[in-house]
Amino acid sequence: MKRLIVAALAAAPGVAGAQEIDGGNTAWILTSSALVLFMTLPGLALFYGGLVRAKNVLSVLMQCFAICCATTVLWVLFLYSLAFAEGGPLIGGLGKAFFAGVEEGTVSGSIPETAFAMFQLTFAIITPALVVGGFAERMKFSAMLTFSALWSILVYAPVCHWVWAGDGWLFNLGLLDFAGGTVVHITAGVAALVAALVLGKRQGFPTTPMLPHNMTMTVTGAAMLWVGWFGFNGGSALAADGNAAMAILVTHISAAAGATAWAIIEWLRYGKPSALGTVTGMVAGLGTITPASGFVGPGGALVIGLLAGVLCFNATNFLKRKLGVDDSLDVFPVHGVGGILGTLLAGVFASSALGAFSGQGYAEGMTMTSQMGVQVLGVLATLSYTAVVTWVLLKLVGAVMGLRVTAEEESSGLDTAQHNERGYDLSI
Amino acid sequence: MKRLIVAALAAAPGVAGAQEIDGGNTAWILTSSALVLFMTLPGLALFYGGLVRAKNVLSVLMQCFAICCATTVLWVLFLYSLAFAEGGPLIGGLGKAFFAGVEEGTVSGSIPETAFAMFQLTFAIITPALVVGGFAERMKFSAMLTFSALWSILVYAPVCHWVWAGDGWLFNLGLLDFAGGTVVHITAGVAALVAALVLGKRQGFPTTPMLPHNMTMTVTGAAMLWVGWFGFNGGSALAADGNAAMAILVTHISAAAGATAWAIIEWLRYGKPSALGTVTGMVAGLGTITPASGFVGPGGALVIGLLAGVLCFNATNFLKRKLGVDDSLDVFPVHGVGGILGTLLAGVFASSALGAFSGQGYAEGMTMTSQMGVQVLGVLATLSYTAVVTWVLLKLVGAVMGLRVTAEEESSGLDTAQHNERGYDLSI
Amino acid sequence: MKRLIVAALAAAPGVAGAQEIDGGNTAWILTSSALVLFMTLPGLALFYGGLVRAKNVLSVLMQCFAICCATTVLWVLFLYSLAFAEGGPLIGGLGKAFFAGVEEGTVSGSIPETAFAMFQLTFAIITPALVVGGFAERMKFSAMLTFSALWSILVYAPVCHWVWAGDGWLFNLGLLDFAGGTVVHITAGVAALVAALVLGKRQGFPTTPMLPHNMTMTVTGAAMLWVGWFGFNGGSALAADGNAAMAILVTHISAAAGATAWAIIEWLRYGKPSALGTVTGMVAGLGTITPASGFVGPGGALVIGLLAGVLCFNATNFLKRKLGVDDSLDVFPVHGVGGILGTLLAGVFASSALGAFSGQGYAEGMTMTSQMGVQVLGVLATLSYTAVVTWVLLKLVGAVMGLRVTAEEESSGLDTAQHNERGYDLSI
Amino acid sequence: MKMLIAVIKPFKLDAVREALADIGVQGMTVTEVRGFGRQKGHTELYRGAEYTVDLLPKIKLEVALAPDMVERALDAIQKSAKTGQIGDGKIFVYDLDQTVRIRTGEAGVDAV
Amino acid sequence: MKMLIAVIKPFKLDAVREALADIGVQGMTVTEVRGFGRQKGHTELYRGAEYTVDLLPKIKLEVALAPDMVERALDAIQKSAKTGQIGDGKIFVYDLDQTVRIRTGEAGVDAV
Amino acid sequence: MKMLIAVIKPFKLDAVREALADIGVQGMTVTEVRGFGRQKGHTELYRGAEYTVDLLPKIKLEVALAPDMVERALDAIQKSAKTGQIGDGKIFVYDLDQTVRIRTGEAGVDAV
Ligand SMILES: Nc1ncnc2c1ncn2[C@@H]1O[C@H](COP(=O)(O)OP(=O)(O)O)[C@@H](O)[C@H]1O
Ligand SMILES: Nc1ncnc2c1ncn2[C@@H]1O[C@H](COP(=O)(O)OP(=O)(O)O)[C@@H](O)[C@H]1O
Ligand SMILES: Nc1ncnc2c1ncn2[C@@H]1O[C@H](COP(=O)(O)OP(=O)(O)O)[C@@H](O)[C@H]1O
Repeated sequence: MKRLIVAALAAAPGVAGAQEIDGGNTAWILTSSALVLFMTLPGLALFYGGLVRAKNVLSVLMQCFAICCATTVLWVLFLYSLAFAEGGPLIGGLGKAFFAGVEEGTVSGSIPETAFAMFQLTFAIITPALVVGGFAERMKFSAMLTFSALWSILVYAPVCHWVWAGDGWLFNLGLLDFAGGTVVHITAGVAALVAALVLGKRQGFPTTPMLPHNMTMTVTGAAMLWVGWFGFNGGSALAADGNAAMAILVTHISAAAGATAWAIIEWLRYGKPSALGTVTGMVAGLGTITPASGFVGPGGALVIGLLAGVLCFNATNFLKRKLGVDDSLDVFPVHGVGGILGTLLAGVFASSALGAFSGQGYAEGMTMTSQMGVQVLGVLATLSYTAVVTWVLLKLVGAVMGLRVTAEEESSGLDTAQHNERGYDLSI
Repeated sequence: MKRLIVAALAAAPGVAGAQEIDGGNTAWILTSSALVLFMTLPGLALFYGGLVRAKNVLSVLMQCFAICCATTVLWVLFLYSLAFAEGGPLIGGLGKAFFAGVEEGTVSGSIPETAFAMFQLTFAIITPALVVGGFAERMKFSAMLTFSALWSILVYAPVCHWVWAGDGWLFNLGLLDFAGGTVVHITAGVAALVAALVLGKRQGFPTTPMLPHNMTMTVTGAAMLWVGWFGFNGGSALAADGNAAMAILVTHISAAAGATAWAIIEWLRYGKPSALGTVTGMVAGLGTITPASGFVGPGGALVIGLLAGVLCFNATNFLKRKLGVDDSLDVFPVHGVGGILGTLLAGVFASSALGAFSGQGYAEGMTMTSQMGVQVLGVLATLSYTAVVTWVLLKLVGAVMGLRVTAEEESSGLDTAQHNERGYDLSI
Repeated sequence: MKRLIVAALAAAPGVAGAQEIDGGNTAWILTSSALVLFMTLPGLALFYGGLVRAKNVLSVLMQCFAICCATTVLWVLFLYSLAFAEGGPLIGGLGKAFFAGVEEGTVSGSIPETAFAMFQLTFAIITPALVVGGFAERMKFSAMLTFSALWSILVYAPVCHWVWAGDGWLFNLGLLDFAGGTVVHITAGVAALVAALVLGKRQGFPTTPMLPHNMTMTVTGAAMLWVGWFGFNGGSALAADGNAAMAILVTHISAAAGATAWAIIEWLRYGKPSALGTVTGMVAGLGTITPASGFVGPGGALVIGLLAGVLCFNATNFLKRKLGVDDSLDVFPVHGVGGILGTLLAGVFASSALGAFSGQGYAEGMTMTSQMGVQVLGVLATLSYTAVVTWVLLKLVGAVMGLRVTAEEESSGLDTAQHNERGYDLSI
Repeated sequence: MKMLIAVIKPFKLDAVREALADIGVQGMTVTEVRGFGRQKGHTELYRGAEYTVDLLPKIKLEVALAPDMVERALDAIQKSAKTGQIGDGKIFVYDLDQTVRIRTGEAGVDAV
Repeated sequence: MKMLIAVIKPFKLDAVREALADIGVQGMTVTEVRGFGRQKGHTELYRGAEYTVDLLPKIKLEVALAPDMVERALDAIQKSAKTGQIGDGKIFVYDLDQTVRIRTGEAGVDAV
Repeated sequence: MKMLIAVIKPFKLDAVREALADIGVQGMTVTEVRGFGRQKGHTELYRGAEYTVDLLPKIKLEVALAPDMVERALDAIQKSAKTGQIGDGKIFVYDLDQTVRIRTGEAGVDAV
């Protein structure tokens, strides 16, 4: 999120007569909203759906859809207000509950506040949807929905307020998080890890291979994520300007670098690069550049992407193969680790003193050291808050309604067990 | 469609020297055109394609593609002119046939007239494509194409002129139809119903289950429809402004509410919510908000979406299970009923006197009562005109070339029978 | 590419204080960049992927992905500079290597130079990705990657500079190539043909039928190409104006006309139109209108599209059935022939003296005859340069690492042989 | 015990299943197969080239039953699967040595 | 030589394969089939209508072996495929006339 | 009547079909199966973990024929399906009790 613009908007959206809607900026943010929605539906849904076994594919698509719908309803009721209305440093107030006072003509920065609210809603949707990868193939739909709704309220909204609202404490400390390294990727990654631990492994993990049932679906979803990310990071400039354009360029570079790094490692280690490795490295590159995207330059992006590929590859193997944690679709090692790495590197590559690797420079009064302090603090705060609240929520929901499907349902597949449907019937 | 802008444009596009092209608005309408084309191809094609049996999947994709191509050629020849050139209250003239007088520099409102014509063309494409769902799995390709072309000329163009041209009679009565409740959804829904009745049931209906062959395809298509609808309703503001942003926000809310309502009903009634139910409710929510999207607020959208889910669910069951009408993919109960409901509710929730459920208010001189009168009239006129002309057209085309494939072709599938192709060959 | 704007930008991007970023134009070019990336990933990848046999589907997706990543990294290093920095008439200099001097605030025409660089990068990606169709189902991944990277440097960058850089020789001769008839389609088509010849036929060609394994995937990809092409041709106006809108309108018309022509030929000749024929005709229509899209009108577009369908149909049959050349996915007859046809027809239908078939007129001092001379020269130069360099590159790469997989690998499929993966596992 | 294999047209599956159920057959196993025989394949079109595809989709049923049921089963399948057009399919019968129900270990007639 | 056909629950495939390998079976052929028997199908939901789907996914194994292996193989399959719930499947055994390994032309016991 | 089952490599299907047609076989039924035998499976890569996939795609042919055709058919299949590499497949032959053509009710040799 562009800092000044957020500040302006947090202060008094739609009040000052001086503020006017800019058509170019509005066009871009509306487009970006469509792009970010596209990332979740169908992008992420397909990316995740292809990775599970055929008997569970619809359960994953359904989870992404249901989260989108539930978050939207909550957003209208009070979630937008908790995230962005004036409140305290920890959470917003209820002044904008049910979109009170947000009219067609209300301006936020240089765009309609409805455009801002819509754009932000797409972020609030994708974050819990990312978590789905942690508990895929074994969680009850009812528990999933209850958990995700509560999590949006108790994790997403506060952290979002900390970082992007004008009165958020991390915002005011000057945390650099352009498009959601902390707000989106660390929260989602940590929540997925906690969910994987609380729910336990899938039947047969890790001895039975659980290979993707449809890699063409996964690659398609990955491509959609790449395209949609132009709106995610580019839209976070909240304007159609040089900042947005540079954010998109560095985003694209980091995606390519992340994919390249992962593929090369596989090539060296196994003799062959895989499509899944390539697209996973790409997602790692995208997640990692996210917090940095508005602050760094092309050189920095190249380094960030390469590091993302290398680190996330190793984190995936360590977590899944060494520790044996069944974070089904590797959300933590890709998004969590990527989010942490990116938030820290934003503090480095924002510097304007790195020659060809320079970024846009620090805010007045900030140095690399002071900035890094803030970045570390932001990472730790997000990480620990998310871990604790997620754990409590899962225990609670588990106590009330149980988290897992029965063993019989798990082996026959969630699609028929939870939704009375099958993904494919190509026989007739 | 924004009323004033249409008025302006219908009056004298490109003439007044005062009119200037606005870059932001143009960027948004070009983007919206891409989004609405995306709704048909691949969106609707996949949504429908997944719902039929594997042996007919290509026939559905092909029908959507062919309709897109044929409508485009007709649009250039004279369809655009019939819909939007100056003419009478019932139909446009031929002044713009072959795009006469429409140059790069011609302005319509604040955008190039070519942008307006392109945007509107995408609506003219999706409307007959929606009808495909009514006669899927049994209609001859040649008959389908002939019927669709004639229908575009004799149903779509006139109704479009009535509602959106400056000299259209419903336009001048002040009908509120922002993005096509009457023009798109009622015409398509009614035509599909009439087609289902005239063509008769598919072999085996209703005893043989005809389950979707690829629900992942249907869910993907549904997601694309959702994203594309941002352009459908948001683009209908013909500008990148607060009206467009609010239209998108309410569109999104209604989609989520419709999905939620349908899923909850299934959950209560069958113990499980299904992915197909969820996405069908979403499409119902989208279709229903369409006419209202530029006039209502978030509160109204929530109510409209919920009602859409409930009503369309019951309409589907009533039509298919009670009446036994084989509208193959439920076009009438979803789009027809949704279009009627939305056109009526636009008249209600446009009111600025409903507190948290208020909309943008009526035009000067209009009250809820007078507005509802116009809305009812618009619905009835569209519905009855479409029903009659569609019926006559089908009887005519049927007499000339026959409407249905042979029983043998129907049982072996339309893909090989009509196109010498198969959807899938995963064996090698 | 709009000529004046390119001229301006080539002259001195970001220098003149008079140049200012226009929000509407920037919004549109960022959107267009997303659309063109979407054309390659997932568009082209799916279009091509569906056409090969199931055992090779991932290899095709992987090739598109890998080319995207490698080109991006090269673009940052020096490819952008070679293509667009000031240099000579044949190639750009290294002044912008590693994006030296390209900052957030640098302006190019009326948009940030980063936006221009990003937009152009998407063209540099799709061009070598198109070539994949020529050697699909038999080329080694390592050889493919090496070849594609070298080809981007030695073919794409120079030809791009010739045609679109302010000091390029064809640019200065006044070649009309709005969005890449020569730069994209002729280079890709010729390279695919040369690759098909150098690599030789697939095992079993032409006796064994090698039918598409998933036509729904191909149709989906085709639809995405259509939508994305709005950004390809529309974005090449580098502004959100009447030129962009008209470019999109004529693009759309030509696509529809190309599809119609191909389908009608099949209908007449085989008694049935096929989905694959229809979408192939559509791609032919799109490729052919590309160089002409900013210069012609709707009437010209209709003719161009129809001719594209007819000519590319016959070229496909001639090359594959008569000559027996195994250009696996018919890249040359569709893109090569289409690119040549379109570049020539741009010289015709740009004329403002063709009545209803008129275009935007020639540059000052140009007549149809003089313009056609330039067009023919542009075609011949691109064609022969590409053919020679591609041939040398393939021979070189072949000598160093071998071009083809082993016969055993070819028969078991490239997915397991080259990537240790399979496309589908629908069994569990 | 006897095993009966029937290769039929796909859209006849429901009819055959019902006909067998009517005579008391309680179990069967169904496989999607492709058949090659007298029935002509269909033509497929691929960018202007025509190919003949000889292998047509068929359904294979495997039904284990007591020897005294075989005649009735043959009859039921023939009646329900017949369209009179080429490609209706074949029935093959062979001898089973042993039959076991995994769940209970029952063997022979009790197992089917 | 004998041929043994086992229809089992899909998720038991790995277990059965291991059990057979343990007793020395070196080859088998696996087909995805759908089974109809006592096991109730599941319900599918389609826009507010419920359908019962009777045909359930099963795995069919075909194993050719020497006659003296049959008892052990039956035993191994029964143990490894059994869940005790309806739908566990069936095993059928029949006589083979001939067995040939294509690669070498070996016949009989040497061929499997 | 005899039934002949051949499990072969997928890309050999066309060759085998032609070889059988050449000796006068007019019908057969084809199933996609997966085979497990001496042939090593391939490795699959999944985000940095390697798995061995033992079940390899094979094609199963079922051909019913008159007893006097069996030798020639065995021969034809062996010749056309052989690559000499592990995994070429197997042929099994067994006795049929009865054979019926559904369309006509013909039985025995006339039915195939
Ligand atoms: N000799 C055979 N062995 C195995 N299956 C056969 C044989 N002949 C025919 N079939 C199966 O029966 C199906 C129908 O046979 P076909 O000759 O087309 O029709 P019909 O039996 O009505 O003359 C074929 O598609 C094939 O699956
Ligand atoms: N008579 C039969 N012939 C062939 N296959 C059968 C027969 N009966 C059962 N099967 C197969 O065995 C599977 C399990 O049978 P089922 O009756 O459901 O369970 P159980 O054997 O445990 O009582 C079925 O799904 C079917 O594939
Ligand atoms: N005992 C068996 N029973 C059934 N099918 C078998 C048996 N042994 C091998 N097969 C089938 O034959 C195929 C080839 O066998 P394999 O041992 O790999 O090669 P080869 O026969 O050339 O030594 C296997 O993939 C499997 O489908």
